[in-house]
Amino acid sequence: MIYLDYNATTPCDKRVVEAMLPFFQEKFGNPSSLYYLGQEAKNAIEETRERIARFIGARKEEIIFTSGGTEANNLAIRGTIEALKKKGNHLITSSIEHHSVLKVFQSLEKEGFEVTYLPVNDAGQLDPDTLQKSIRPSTILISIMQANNETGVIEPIKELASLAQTKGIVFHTDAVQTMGKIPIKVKDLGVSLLSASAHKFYGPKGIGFLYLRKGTPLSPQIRGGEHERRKRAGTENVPAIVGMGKATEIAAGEMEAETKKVETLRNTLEEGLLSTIPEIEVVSQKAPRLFNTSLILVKDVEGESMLLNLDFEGIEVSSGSACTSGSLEPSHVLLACGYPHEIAHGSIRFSLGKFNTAEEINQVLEVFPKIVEKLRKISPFGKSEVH
Amino acid sequence: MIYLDYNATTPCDKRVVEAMLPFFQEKFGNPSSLYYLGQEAKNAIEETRERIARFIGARKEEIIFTSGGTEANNLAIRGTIEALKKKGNHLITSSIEHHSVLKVFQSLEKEGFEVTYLPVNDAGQLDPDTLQKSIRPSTILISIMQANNETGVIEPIKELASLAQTKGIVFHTDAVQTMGKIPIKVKDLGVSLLSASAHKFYGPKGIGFLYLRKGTPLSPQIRGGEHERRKRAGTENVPAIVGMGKATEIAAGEMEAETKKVETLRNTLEEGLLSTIPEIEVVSQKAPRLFNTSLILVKDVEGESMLLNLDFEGIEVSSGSACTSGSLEPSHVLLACGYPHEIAHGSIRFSLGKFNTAEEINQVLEVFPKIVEKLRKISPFGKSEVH
Amino acid sequence: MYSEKVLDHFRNPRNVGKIENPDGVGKVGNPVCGDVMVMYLKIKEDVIEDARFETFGCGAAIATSSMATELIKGKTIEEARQISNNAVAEALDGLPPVKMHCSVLAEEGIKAAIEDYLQKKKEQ
Amino acid sequence: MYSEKVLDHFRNPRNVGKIENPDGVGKVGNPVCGDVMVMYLKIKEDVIEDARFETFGCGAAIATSSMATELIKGKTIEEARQISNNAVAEALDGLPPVKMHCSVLAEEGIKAAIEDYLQKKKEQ
Ligand SMILES: Cc1ncc(COP(=O)(O)O)c(C=O)c1O
Ligand SMILES: Cc1ncc(COP(=O)(O)O)c(C=O)c1O
Repeated sequence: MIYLDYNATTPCDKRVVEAMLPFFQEKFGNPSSLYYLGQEAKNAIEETRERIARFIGARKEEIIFTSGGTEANNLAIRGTIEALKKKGNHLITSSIEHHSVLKVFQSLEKEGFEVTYLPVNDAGQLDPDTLQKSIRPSTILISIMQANNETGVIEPIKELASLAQTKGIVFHTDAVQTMGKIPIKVKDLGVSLLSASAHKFYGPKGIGFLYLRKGTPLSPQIRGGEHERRKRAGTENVPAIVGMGKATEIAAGEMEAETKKVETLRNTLEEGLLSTIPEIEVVSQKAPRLFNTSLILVKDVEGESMLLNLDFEGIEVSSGSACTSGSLEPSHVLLACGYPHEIAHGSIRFSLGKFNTAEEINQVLEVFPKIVEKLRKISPFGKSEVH
Repeated sequence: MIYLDYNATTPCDKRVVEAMLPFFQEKFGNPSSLYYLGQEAKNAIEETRERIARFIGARKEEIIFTSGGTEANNLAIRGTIEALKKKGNHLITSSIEHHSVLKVFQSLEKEGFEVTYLPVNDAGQLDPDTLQKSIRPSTILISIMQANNETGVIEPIKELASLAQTKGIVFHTDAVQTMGKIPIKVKDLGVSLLSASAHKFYGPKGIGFLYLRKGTPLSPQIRGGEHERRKRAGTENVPAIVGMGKATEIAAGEMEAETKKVETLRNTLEEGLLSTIPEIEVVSQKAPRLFNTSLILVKDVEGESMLLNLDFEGIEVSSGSACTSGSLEPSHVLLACGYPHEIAHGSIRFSLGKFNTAEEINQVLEVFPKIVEKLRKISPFGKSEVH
Repeated sequence: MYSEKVLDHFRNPRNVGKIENPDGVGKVGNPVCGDVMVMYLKIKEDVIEDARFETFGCGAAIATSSMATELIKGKTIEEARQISNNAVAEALDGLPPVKMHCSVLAEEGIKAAIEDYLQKKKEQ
Repeated sequence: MYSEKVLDHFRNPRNVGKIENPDGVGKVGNPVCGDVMVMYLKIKEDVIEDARFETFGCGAAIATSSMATELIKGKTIEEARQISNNAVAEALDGLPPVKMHCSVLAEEGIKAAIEDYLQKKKEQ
């Protein structure tokens, strides 16, 4: 099996599983409990909090554990808006956000908030000037992702957030695709809120965190006990938190080396595909991009049919975003980049990770052109041959 | 170490950990992905859904996975109210609910809803007549827990829910303390919503579920992808879901036998304590109670000081509820039962589980009377000697 | 998510391609929606002697196209016209709910090609 | 959550009990709030010769009571009166924030017992 869908999810690093294991049966205490076993669990999660805080240049008290990236995004947006709704009702986001951001804004629109969805250029990039112009006196929140999960494009968060900062507007960034991949320093970025999810960087599923800058108001969305400084109730998922801590530690130590390795593989893949398959395009190839992501548009062929054919060959990739694969709409990200529907339907995403090898990439380069050729033969459109 | 705080959390059953393990590194796919690895994960969670549904007599589509009991309770209450708020603004709950229910109602009160907190009798039981009288034409939701986490008292959910049913009011029950301990059949109980949490029945932390009867309106609280039939977005916590499934399977097979064993131990403990320590009381001893729970009131001694002394001896118990141990208020449950503050401060909860042994109980019976004696000597109140 | 049969017809689609000088051609779907099917028919005395297709679309679109050509070969045009989208889906052991629209495409493809044939016949 | 020192003073509280015919007694706290402390003093020429306590309360309440008696023994009443709750907490290597009120109880206990002593002295 050749797994090339690391942006959808990653396998846990072995060391992450090892770190988690003792917390299921032995160190199983409830961190709210005062006795030894409880305090042991409490200490384990507090150490993780410290470690994650250090990694992103934050303070321990600024990290709130959540059940994943989706919850962190929901909490960031709803939590801010509930806390600030008396101050205004205008919100700004982009048209390329993940559904866990977009759907929240769409539901807020129904509740009477005004939302500006910023456009992107052909390469999927946001323009600070456009943001500047869309800010109103009633703007209370701006939420822009740090890197897009489909294209890999990295947005100029620092420039965007500084515009928010000068006007005293809360700025949130969805860093689910960047955490563990590129260095993040929240002070540098100038954001008030930042979301991440462990299963995107070799940690377990079902755990993530929200960075909440000290002093930023936030209304909890899940209420109950006094957990997470009253910002998020519920018995802490201790093993998963510890696992996310380990994943962070590993990223801190190995990120740089992995980046180089994976980027080389990704570039080999792209060059190989571009030189063997006619009429394909690498989306945003010239823009600042994540080193591991390659979104390819293949003319005259539909994405899912490529995906399934690759699956038959044991190669696992995504067609656009994992979450939207079940839907019939083409990727909203590609549409936002200005691609027409018929082109956007022909997208296939390769997202690489640290366990990939050069042989695997060669295998893909062997197999994929044949698949495209086969599907183009079935297609009623342009009958161009593969070289 | 003698762990007697199973109502706070339980260790994972060994078989649960074994069932989860393959899903961290090998079967790590994202259930939204169309290729083999994704569908494998998808099948694993759908089998779990089926298994849990069967266990509680529900249908597969009626089970929504959440990050735990707290989230399930929040989703049940807020989700119902958002869906039904046009129909009325009166809500009913009890004064002995878990904080993950109470705090949600308290925040709803601030948002303009009217909430009736039903009283309980001295034994912590709710009276269907009292509920009947408190129902108004504007009542849209009733939420009553099936068993209380502190006293173990089991409420007459069937009678209470039938009152709701005749008036077409949505009825939710927090079954976090009953799931896996006593048989649950949702049709029998007549509830529309039921919450549970895996870490209370030998499953992992960070996972739970909400039963949502078909046709009951519910507004999602975490939005994003199309997961969980659009009732709860976020990449599924596959290993934890599988673990909860295994825990359910184990409960289905072994619950009955474990109940007998644990009940005998609990009764031995209670009889032993009552016969050696003067001026103590077992709360709700005569009421229908969970077989594993024993809440003891010790006169003239404060709960935390007993808890810490027991901890010194390697015995881990809770003083009231795990969640409130960090706070200074005595248990709201004991206050609701009519105990004065000074008595309520002297509570200590033993909650047993399937890994406890007769020797462990003997050890507690050896140690605890001495601790009470010591603390009563320090106390300025009544200087009664321990026999 | 897909049945074995769907995967089989997707992996090894039957009757792919054009027919030279077809008696009927139906083009349905829309590239904007992500699926387009062209159905070519060879018809003799109102019996479908050969059917071929070209499809741009997802796995289900290709599999239903393939199955549709199989189903109509040898049938009279009256019989073929009565093949519903459900029949195509059933012949494939079912389709996921989100993909049922692909079977509609197949049904419409058959009907469009037959209409084209009848139209041409009238014009002769 | 508690420092080693707190746990030590809680586990082995110093100076537990009553003093017969004390020169000063202070009773502070409230059973409703979950902590009550009674401080007994033996005072000679305004120097605290002995101090004992009885406390109903949590771990921190018992530990701060114990530490308070240790801190004031041998001190003049003027010195003892100046012992703040922070000083008691610091002597125990700190207390968790939710438990700081217990150190207030200790400070108040000392003050109340000294007041009682001064009151009695005045009345003599
Ligand atoms: C950019 C982005 N944001 C948010 C999420 C959601 O995170 P999670 O899968 O932890 O719910 C994802 C992945 O699905 C993502 O790629
Ligand atoms: C009755 C009851 N409801 C809800 C909860 C919350 O569940 P969780 O710990 O999974 O958040 C608990 C336990 O903490 C409980 O005892």
